[in-house]
Amino acid sequence: MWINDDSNASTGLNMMNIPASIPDIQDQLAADFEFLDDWEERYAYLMDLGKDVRGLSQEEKTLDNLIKGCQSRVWLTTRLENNRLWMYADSDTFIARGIIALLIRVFNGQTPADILSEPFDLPERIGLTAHLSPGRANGLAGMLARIRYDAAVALGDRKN
Amino acid sequence: MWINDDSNASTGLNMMNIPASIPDIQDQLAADFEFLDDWEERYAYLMDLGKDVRGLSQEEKTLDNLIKGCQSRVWLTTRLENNRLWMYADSDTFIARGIIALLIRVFNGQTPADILSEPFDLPERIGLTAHLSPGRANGLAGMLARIRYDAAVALGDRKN
Amino acid sequence: MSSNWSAKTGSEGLTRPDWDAIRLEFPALHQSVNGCPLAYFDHAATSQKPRRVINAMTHYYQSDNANVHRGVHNLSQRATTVYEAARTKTARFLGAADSSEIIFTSGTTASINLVAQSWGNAHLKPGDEVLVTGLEHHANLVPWQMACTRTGARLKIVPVNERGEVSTEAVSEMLTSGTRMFAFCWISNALGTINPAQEWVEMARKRGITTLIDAAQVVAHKPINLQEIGCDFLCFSAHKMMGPTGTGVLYGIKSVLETLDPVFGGGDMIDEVSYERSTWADLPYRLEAGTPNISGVIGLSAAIDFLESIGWASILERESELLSYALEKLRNIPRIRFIGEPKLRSGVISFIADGVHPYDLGTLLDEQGIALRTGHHCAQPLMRHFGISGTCRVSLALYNNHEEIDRLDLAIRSALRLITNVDK
Amino acid sequence: MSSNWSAKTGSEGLTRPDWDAIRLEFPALHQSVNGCPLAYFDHAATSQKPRRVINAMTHYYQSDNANVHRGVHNLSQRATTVYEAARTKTARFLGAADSSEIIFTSGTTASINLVAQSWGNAHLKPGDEVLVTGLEHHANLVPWQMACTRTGARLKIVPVNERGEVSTEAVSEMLTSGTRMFAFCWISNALGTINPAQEWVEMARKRGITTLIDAAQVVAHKPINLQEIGCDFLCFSAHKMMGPTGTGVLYGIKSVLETLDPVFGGGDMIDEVSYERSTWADLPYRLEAGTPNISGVIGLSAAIDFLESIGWASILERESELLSYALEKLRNIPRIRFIGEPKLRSGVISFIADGVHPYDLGTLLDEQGIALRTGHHCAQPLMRHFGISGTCRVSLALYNNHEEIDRLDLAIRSALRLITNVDK
Ligand SMILES: Cc1ncc(COP(=O)(O)O)c(C=O)c1O
Ligand SMILES: Cc1ncc(COP(=O)(O)O)c(C=O)c1O
Repeated sequence: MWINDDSNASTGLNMMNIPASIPDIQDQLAADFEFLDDWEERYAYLMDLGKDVRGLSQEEKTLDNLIKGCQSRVWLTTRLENNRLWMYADSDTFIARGIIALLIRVFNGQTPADILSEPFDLPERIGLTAHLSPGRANGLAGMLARIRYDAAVALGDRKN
Repeated sequence: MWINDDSNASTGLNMMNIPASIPDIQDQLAADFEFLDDWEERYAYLMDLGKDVRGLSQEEKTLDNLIKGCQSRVWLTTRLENNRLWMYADSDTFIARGIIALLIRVFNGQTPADILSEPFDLPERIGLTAHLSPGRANGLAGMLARIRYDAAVALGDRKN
Repeated sequence: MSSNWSAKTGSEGLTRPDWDAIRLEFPALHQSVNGCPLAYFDHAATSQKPRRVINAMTHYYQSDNANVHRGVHNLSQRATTVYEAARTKTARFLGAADSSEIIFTSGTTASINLVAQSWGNAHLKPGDEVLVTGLEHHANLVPWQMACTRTGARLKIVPVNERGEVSTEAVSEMLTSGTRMFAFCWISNALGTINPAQEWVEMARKRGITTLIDAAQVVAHKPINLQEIGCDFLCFSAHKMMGPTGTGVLYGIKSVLETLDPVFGGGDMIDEVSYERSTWADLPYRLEAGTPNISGVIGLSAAIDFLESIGWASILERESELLSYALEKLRNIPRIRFIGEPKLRSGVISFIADGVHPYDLGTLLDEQGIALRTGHHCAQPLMRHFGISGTCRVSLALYNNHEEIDRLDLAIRSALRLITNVDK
Repeated sequence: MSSNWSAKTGSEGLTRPDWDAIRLEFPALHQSVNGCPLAYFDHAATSQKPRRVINAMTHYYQSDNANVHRGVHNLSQRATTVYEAARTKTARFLGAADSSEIIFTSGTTASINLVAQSWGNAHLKPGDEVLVTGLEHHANLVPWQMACTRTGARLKIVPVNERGEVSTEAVSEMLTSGTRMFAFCWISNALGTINPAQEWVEMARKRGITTLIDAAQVVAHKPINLQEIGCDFLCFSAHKMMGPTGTGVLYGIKSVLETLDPVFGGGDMIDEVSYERSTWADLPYRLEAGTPNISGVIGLSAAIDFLESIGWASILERESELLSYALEKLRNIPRIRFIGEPKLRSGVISFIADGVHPYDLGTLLDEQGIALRTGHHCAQPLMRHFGISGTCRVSLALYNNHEEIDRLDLAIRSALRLITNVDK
C-alpha cells in the first residue's frame, strides 16, 4: 500500500477500500486547490500531497518501471486486485512525487474500465497545466499513459 | 605577342614597343568607355576588346597558369624582356577575355616597378565594378594579383 | 489542407489561389538588380523565403530562444515544445509512421553522408555493390564513393539516356544479388527529370535492397507520402522548400534507423557517459548530437505550413503551367538547345546556346536582372555524359510568373544578339 | 574597437558602456514568465540574441538570399560576398593567420567530431593516447571515445581536484611520449573553471602533441588571440556568443588542416568528380560539404560586430563584477553548497542545496521567472566525480544585471523555505 493508513478519508477510500468515482475525486481535489491562489501555496500543497507516496524499494526501481519523459526520475508500478488497479510509485524529487500523488489519488483502486474511460482534467482545473511547463507536463503525460496502459493490459486489451 | 600587329596605335604601343604610362592608358580607356552608356554597349565593347587576346596553346594552359577565383577559366602567363613584362592569356568566355584585354592593355610592356606601384582604378572609372558582381570582380582581382605577383618575382622580390 | 489565400475564380469555376498575393509574401523577389526588376529563376539552388518563415524565426529569437531538451525553465520548455512540434509536423507532412523517424540534420548533404557512413560501415563489405544513377548531384555520389573506398564495396552507375532519363529496365538489370543499397534522386537538379521513385523502390525492396531517396528537389514541388513510396531513407534540405539554410531532414524507417550507430558524439545523443564508455539515447536523439539548429527547424516548420496553406493541388497545377509556358518560349529561341528532354520533368530547364559559354550568357542575363544558374550544377559526371562543361539552368517555383518568363525570353534573345555580334 | 554605445562616466572618470541600453538590445529578455519578469541565467546553454543579429539574418533573407559560390547572378554573388566576408571577419576576430583556416560547421559538436574523425583516422593508431580533462562536456569526450574505439588508441583523463580544477602538474605528467592529441575545454561549462590554455598548449607543443581547444564557453566572454594561444584546433558555436543556432567554427592551423581528409562529401567541397573518383577542393571548401548555413554565418558575423562594438575591456570588467556580486549573494544562502570553487572562474556558478533535488529548486525558481539550468550539464562523469547527479547552474552574460541577481537570491531563499516546510 502506498497511502498512510490514517489518510483514507481524505483520499476517498471508504471502509471497503472502494474509492469514490474518478470525477468525484477530481472535483474534491479541484475544490481543495481552489483555496490556494498563489504559486507558493499551490506548490506547498502539491509537495505535501507527495509525502503520501510511500515509495518503492531499490529492487522495484527497475528500468521497466521508470517513466520516460520525466526530467526527474519517476518509477511507477501497478497491481490488479479484484479488478481494481493499485498504484505504487516513487520519485527522487518532491514535485514529481506531488504530481504522482494527484494521479494516485484519482486512480488508485479504480477499475481498469473506469481508468480507461473517465476523463482526467484535474491538471487544467487546478491551473497546473498553465503553470506546468511542457517538460513537466510530459512527465505527467508519461505517468498517465503508464497507468492507462496498465489498465488496458489488465482489461486483457493488449492493443498498445 | 598577344596583340594583333595593326592595333599598336590604339593600345598605346609606340614604334619602340614602349607603351604609354599606366595612368595614361587608363585615362584613354576610361574616355573610350565614357561614350557607352548602356550595359549592352559596354559589354559589346568589352567583348570586342577581348578579341585582341590571342590565346594560348593547349600546352600553355597549365594548372599553374590558371587563375583562381574565376568562374570562367582564365589562363595567364608573363615573360620578362628588357625589364618589361609581357602578358599572354586565354579564356573560355568572351567576358573574361574582355577583362583580361583591359588588364593587358594597361600593363603590357610596362616595367615591373611601375606595375607594382601604379594604381589600377580603371574598373571603378568605367563603372565596371558597380556592374561587376563579386565573382567577376574576384576573377579580375585574381588576374591583377597574378600580374603583380609576376612583376614582384621579376623584381627579384620574392616576399610572397 | 484548404487554402487561406484570397482566391480567384478560374475560368472552369474552380477557385484558385491569388498568385500575385502569394508572390508578395516573398520580400526578396521585390527588388531591382542592375536597374531591372529581379526575376529569380534559381529556385533549385535555393528557394526564396516567405515572410511567414522569416517571421517564425525572428519570433523564436525574440521570445522563445533557449536551448532544448535539458532545461527545466519555461523558455527552454517552450523551445523544446516548438522544436518537437516541428518534428511531429514534418513526420505528418511526409507521411512518416512515427515522429522518431525524423532526424534533423544540417541539410541533404549531411543526411546522405550520415547514412553512407553509418549504414555503410555497418552493412557494406568487399564485393557488395552500391547503385546510384547517372543523374546524381555530387551529394548523392561522393559520399557513396567514400563509403565504397572505406568498405571495399563497388559503386555502380545506372546510365542516363540521351533524353536525360534513367530507364527502369536499366535499373532493374543493375539491381543484382550483390546490390546492397540503391540511392537515387527522385528529381534531378540538373535536368529536372522525375524518376519513378515508387516503382524503383518497390523493385529494390522485392530484392531485399535498401533504398535511399535524395528528395532535395522534390519537397517544394510534390507531396511526399512515405507510406506509398516505401523507401528506407529519404533526405532533403529546408532551404530548397522555402525554409532556412542549415537545416535538413533524414527520414528513416524506424527499424532501419535503429541499426545505425551515431556518426557524431556529444550532448543530447547519449544516455549514460562514463570516462570509459557511453551508451546512446533513443531515436531520434541518438543521431542528433549537440545543440540542433533550433531556429532552422522552426523555419522549416513554418515552410511546411506555408506550402500547405496553398495546397498541393494548386502548387502542382501552377508549376506545370509555368513550366509548359517556359518550355515553349525557350524552345523557340534560335541557337538554344535543351540538355535533357525527359518525358516527366519538374520545373527545371537546362540549356545551352550553341557556341556560347554559359557563363557569358548568365552574365548578360544578370545584367538584365535575370537570375539563373550556370555551370555543372554539382553534377560533373552528368555534364561529361553530355559532352559539355555546364549549362544554363532555369528553375521555377510557385512564386514565378508569366511576365518573368516573357522577360527571360527577351533577355536571352538580347544576350545572344550581343554575343553573335562579337562572335562575327 | 571603440564602443558605439552611449557611454556613462564611471566614478573613476572612465567612460563605461550603458549596460541598460545594451540590455534593451535583447528582445527576449524583456518578457514575463509565470507572471514575473524573466531573469535569464542560462547563457551557458545558449545566449540570447541582440536585435542586430536577428536583423542581419532577416535582412539576408529579405534581400540577399541565394546559394553561394556557384552562381553568376547578382544575388548569389552578394550572398557569397557576405558569407566570405564573415569568414574573413571571424579569422580576424580570432587572430587566425589566414581566413582559409576558418571552417564553418553546424556547431562545436560538429567541429570536434570532424577533427576526431578526420584527424583521428589519419593520426591515431593502437597504443597512441588521447588526453582530455575530467572537466569536458560530452561533446569533447564522446567523439574521442569513438575515435579511440575505431583506431585502438587509448583515452586518458586528467583528473579534477576537489575545487573543480585540473592542475598543470597533472597535465604535464599525463602528456607522455605516447600522447598524440590533447583536447581540452578552455572554460568548463559545468563549473566555470578557466584552464590555462596557453600554458597547456605550449607544454603539449614542446612535446610534439597536437592540441584542440573546446572554446564553446569562451567566445562571448574573453578575447581569443590564436597567435598567442598557438593551438592546432579550436572549436566553438555561434549560439553561445549571441549568434544563431546551427552555426559553428572549426579553426585549424592551415598546415594541419591540410592533412585532413573530408568527413562529408558533396557539393562545394570537390574539385573534379567522375564516377570513379573525386578530387577535393582547396581549404576551406574541402571541409564544407553542401550548402552551408549562410544565414547562420551572417548572424555569427553580426554577433562578432556586436561584441566588438562593446569592446572586450568593458565586457571583461562587467562580467567579473556581476560574477563577484552573484558569488557573494549565493555564498550567503544557508544550505547552498558550491560545486567547484576554481580560483579562476568564468561567469558560471554551479551549486546544490543540501537535500534538495536540483529539479525541485529549478522548478520553483522558474515559477518566479528565474531561468537557470539544472542537471548534469552534459558532463556526467564530472558530476559522478563530485558524487552528485546534477547541479543548479547560474550562468551570466554581459546582459545580466544586479537587480536580477538580487531577485535570484530572494527566489532561491523562497524556494528553499517552501521545500524545507515540506521536508519537515
Ligand atoms: C564546453 C562546451 N563544449 C561543447 C558544447 C557543445 O556545443 P554545441 O551543443 O553548440 O555543439 C558546449 C555547449 O553545450 C559546451 O558548453
Ligand atoms: C538533387 C540534390 N541533392 C542534394 C543537394 C544538396 O543539398 P544541400 O546543399 O542543401 O546539402 C542538392 C542541392 O544542391 C540537390 O539539388
